[in-house]
Amino acid sequence: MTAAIELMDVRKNFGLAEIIRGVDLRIERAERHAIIGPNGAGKSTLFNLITGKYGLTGGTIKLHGEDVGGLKPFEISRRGLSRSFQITNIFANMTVFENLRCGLLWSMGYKYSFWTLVDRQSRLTERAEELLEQINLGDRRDTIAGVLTYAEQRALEIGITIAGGADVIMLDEPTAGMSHSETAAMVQLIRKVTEGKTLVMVEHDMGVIFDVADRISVLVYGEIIESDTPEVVRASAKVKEAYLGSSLDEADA
Amino acid sequence: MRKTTSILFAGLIAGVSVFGAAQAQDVKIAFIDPLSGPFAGTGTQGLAEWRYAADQLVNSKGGVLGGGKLEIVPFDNKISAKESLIQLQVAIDQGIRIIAQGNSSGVANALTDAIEKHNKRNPDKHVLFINYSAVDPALTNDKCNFWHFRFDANADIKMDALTDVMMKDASLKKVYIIGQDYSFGKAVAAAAVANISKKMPNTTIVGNELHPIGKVKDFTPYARKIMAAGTDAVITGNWGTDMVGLGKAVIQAGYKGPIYTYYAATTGITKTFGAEGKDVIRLVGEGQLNPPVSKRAADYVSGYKAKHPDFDITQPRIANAVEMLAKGINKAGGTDIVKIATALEGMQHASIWGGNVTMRAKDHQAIQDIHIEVHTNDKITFDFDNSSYGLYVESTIKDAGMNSPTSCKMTRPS
Amino acid sequence: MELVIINLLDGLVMGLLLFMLSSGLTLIFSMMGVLNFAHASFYMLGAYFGYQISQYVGFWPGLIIAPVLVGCGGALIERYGLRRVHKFGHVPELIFTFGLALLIEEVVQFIWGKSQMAYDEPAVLNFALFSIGGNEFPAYKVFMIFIAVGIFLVLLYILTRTRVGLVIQAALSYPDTVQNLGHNVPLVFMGVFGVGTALAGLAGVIAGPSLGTFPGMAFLLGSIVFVTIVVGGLGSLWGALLASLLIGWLLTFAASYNVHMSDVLTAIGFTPPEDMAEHFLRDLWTLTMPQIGPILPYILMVLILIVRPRGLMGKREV
Amino acid sequence: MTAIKSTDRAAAATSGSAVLKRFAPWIIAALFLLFLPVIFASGSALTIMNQMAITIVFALAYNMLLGQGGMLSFGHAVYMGLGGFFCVHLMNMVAAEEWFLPIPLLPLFGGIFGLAFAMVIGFFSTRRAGTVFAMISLGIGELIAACSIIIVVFFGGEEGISGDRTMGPEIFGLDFGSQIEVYYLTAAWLLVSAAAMYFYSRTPIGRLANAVRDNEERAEFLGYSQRYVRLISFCASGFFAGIAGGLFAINFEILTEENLNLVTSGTILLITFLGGVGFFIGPIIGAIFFTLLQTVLSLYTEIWQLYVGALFVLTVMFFPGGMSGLLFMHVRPYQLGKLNILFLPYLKTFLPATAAILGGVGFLEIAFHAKNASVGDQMMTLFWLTFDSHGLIPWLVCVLLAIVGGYLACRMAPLLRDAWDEANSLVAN
Repeated sequence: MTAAIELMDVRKNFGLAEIIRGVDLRIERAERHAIIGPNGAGKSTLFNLITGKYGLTGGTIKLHGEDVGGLKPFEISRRGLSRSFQITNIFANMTVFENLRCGLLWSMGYKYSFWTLVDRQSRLTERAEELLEQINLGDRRDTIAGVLTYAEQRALEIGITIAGGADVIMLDEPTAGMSHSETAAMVQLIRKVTEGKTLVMVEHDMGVIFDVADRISVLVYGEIIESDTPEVVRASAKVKEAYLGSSLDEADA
Repeated sequence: MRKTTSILFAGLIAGVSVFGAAQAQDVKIAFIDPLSGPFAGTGTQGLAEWRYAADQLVNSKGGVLGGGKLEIVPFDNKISAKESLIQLQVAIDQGIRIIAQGNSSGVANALTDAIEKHNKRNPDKHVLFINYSAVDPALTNDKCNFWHFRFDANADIKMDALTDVMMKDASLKKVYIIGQDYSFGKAVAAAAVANISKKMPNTTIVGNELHPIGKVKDFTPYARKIMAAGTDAVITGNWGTDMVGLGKAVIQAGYKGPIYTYYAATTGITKTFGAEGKDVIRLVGEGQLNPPVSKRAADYVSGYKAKHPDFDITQPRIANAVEMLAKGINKAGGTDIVKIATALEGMQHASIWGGNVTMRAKDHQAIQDIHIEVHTNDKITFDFDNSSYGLYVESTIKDAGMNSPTSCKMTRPS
Repeated sequence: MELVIINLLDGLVMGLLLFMLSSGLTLIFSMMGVLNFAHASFYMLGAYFGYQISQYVGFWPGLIIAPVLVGCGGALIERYGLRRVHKFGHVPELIFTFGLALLIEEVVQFIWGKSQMAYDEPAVLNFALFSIGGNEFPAYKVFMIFIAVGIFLVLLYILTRTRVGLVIQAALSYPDTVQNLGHNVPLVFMGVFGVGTALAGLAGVIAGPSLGTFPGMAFLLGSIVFVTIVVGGLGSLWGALLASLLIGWLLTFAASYNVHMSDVLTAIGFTPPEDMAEHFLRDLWTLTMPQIGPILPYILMVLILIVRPRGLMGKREV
Repeated sequence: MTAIKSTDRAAAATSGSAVLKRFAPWIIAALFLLFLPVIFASGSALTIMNQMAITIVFALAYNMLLGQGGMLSFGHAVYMGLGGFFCVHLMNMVAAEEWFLPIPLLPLFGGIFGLAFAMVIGFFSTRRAGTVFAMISLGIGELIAACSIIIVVFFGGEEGISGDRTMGPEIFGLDFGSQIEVYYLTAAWLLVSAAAMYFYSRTPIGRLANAVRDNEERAEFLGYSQRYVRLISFCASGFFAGIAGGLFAINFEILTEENLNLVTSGTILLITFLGGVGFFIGPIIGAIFFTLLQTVLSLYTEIWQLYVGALFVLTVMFFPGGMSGLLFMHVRPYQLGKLNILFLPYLKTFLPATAAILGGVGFLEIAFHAKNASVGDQMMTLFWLTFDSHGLIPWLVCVLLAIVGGYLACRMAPLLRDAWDEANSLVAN
């Protein structure tokens, strides 16, 4: 069986600076995988490489066994990979409902159609309404997304990400900046909407990681120094040494 | 310009002419020219001259049709063909049947075309087009029609007159022709080439080129070429800032010979050239201001200057147009446009600026005296731009272009 | 040969004049992300202020006073206009400066009228300094060269040797991080805008007498200045200089040499059509270089944007 | 978007009343256009209404770029102009009987030509949005405008190309010689184009244009190429601009360089922005307002362009939503039933503000008159008052009005702001 995502010797330089220095990583289908690492380790860069935002300097990236290196984000997206952003990235001047509907359009086969009226597509509307309920924003349906609260925007961000029905979901710090209770609600939401899908997430909150992840990869200075189950990672001396061991201890506390 | 009642709304709401019937014997003339935007300077001066001419030459002398007044109604066309056509429609709605326009041959072309179509489609509302300034030869050649009358000499006639004078000067061995890249600039160049090769066998044309209109930032490179060619005389149809830019660049490059021009005076140009342009800038045109031809002419100009100290008589032909139009109206005995037009055809008129004006019947082109004038501050009675510099007549071609050919095949209403 | 030398000099004058405008514009654009559509309008204001001042106290005081006035005006507009629009995004900012350009032109026409102003070179410099092959080179143009070069040196000094220059440099390279520099960023913005517009004003004062002072002067030069900074590349003073000179020479040489399209077409193997007067390509066949000279920079810009969007020496994309 | 939200929910509903509700605005618009000439029957009124209709089509097309797609173009006149030029040539071919084409269909061909040209240009210009797009559009605009003078064969040089619409084959006895026939033709095209553009905005690609405008990066991660989305919007906009050009050709029977140049491109930006880019109806309001301004205000004052410029700058600064934005700001207070709260503060602020504006306008007018009037003609008429523009009193009155009015308006502004906040809050008072 092919892996959901497979990275082989992936490299990325910005000018002379090597940010990603030969990453190998295999994420199985339906696995929940977390990537952790200190600030500046290259987590977001790795995300941007996988999703096509940046071009590769070297190496191969496979999605469901198919080489996606050098493809544009929209091409990768069409192959069943969807992502969220660290900084909220929604359509700020459109309503919540429309945000979700935009997320649905491609997967429901509308493509660049200019001959169908969106309002008259009952299937589309139904799906969008379902999503709306799923992310608990039913009562904010017609609110302009830009005026939502932060937590609501983060939920919408997740909603847009899963709308297309992609089977690989990549979340970039989904709980960043949230309060304790908001984080708990978000974790629950993530569990619910990624049921049966491959999940890759970057996260700082160790509680969330150990709660959600099946496996964890530790990225330090552009290299993966450990990739295993939470228990193994937690026990790894290598990780403790290279990574801020203290934060792992904190998670224990 | 300002009106107390909104003409437009009156027109919109009533849907009929409200003004036409007000005073039957008064005759309104719609003045359609730029009154706002970059060319408003020329337009507002033209309007003032029209009004002054109508008051001085017609209204204060008994008017038309037994006491009626000529009234000039301004319409701002923003020098746009589209706006001109809209304003034409507004004017027609107000019952105005005589249109005066002059600035830009492009607008004149659009108007003459639209008026011909209008007159064909609306035989009950004929409109007359008094073109007092647009000199594109096509207007009285291929594009001529019965409703259009031109009171300025066209570009070909002016060039004919200019070369008549130039041929007498044997020192002009090398002539450089430069102009704006559009119909008028091309017409000037073509006429210059034709006339020089015919009349001046010992003169070579060392340069003949066009530059984009209103887009040249610095004319120095052109001036360099003119100097490098050892030019004895420059001929240009440039106007506005293109004229000033070219003239100043050529003079600063060390050029001392004559620059023969069509439009190098007034609206700031004379003042900008000032001493630099003295005895260099020469202009071919109608209407003699210096020396004044008669007391009548002198009084006319001083009266105007007293009323508008910042303006000049920029377009002397307006006086001819107004006087001849009044004559035509009186001869027609009413405002029937066909009759007025017929009366204007072939009309002879003793101009206030001296000489005779003949409205040639076959193409509706006014034939008049054309002068070659020099930019100077010697012996100037009436300066321009209050700069003490003005134009002094050096030589005159009587009835210039009387026998000039025309390709006009006019169809007259039966 | 003589013509080539004098054209090089003329092109240099034009290029340096463009540089005085584009240097300020590129600083503003790279730091604030706003392409100041009204930049050439400040140049026009400089010329009119210079003219007005010269009517009372002569040319030389105007050389100092007018740019200062323009710079103050620019700073005020940044403070009370642009900053207000800034929060709506870059497109509204661009629209704002576009509206500003319209408004300034109208205001100038309202105050000074529509005719050309008789703004002349100072008498001291109104003579021919030397002549090459019968072509005279006015002293005033040499003066223009000196001023422009002086400005360039001063700018270079400020940017590379002073503290505020380093802040600006940092902001040019990393516009997103400028907020974190711990400086009073709004004040720096206001200052850069003020200095940029003052430079444009100075360009106006010295170009007004030689290129003409009239309401259309901003429009005439404005779009060429945008072309210059796009071609030169963002955030690069050297790029602005290079592009300015390039375009100055391009304009000059295109106007100077009557290359006929018919010669070019014949040279590459086409035969001229016999019915030239009626042929549908007649306009192409009769084309000459001076006819298209002034639009060459636009062609250059479009090509640059397609091929190399960061410009000749730009550090990052537009 | 808020304006048309009511139709969102109509998706599922198919009852008769819902259908009627959806089409009601269009039916009303059609009836309105049908009966307009009954009230305004004069030739000039028809000409001005035609001009408005053409401007509306063009402004709506422009807003497909600016408002819906977030693309600022400084050269959109090119697509309308080229469509128009093409139509005039077609018209002349029809007149010469080289072609058979009913004149009413002409704008369609203008649209197709606009579309074709937009495809060529859009191919490279829509790669990026923002400033790059704006600069390329400016460059292309300058190029085409300059070419129009040089390429005389197609553009006719400075005097342009003219045609005669009455030379086509007669359809149902119509030869379009009279203005009223042209009006109904233009109105029909206006209705069809406006409806088509509205429905376009409700299609997947129309919604995605909004998405790409708001956040091009995000749209890419939803499977859409931002470039294609922009390209399609751009082509659609070029198509409708071309239709406007075809209508222009039929109406004015002449196209000149003016139809292509930057002034026209800038004007359409101004019109669209004044009307408001956020709402479908914005450009329509803008086009009507500006055409009236241009034809009526220019009758009263020579410095109307100064006022337009000032109005535009003030709009960008204070009301970036334009007139329609201002209008729709009141929808929420209206829905909350709190519009009445605003009435008194509005009155208190706007009265002195109006006085201040009148004072300012008066000042400018008097200054202009004093500077430009001929000697001996010192009397001027302003706001139905006739006075001596060289006298001190009118100046004083204006300055006083401006200062006192401005001061009072500023004092009252916080009041208005509070009332506004209250009117928009959900909490009952």
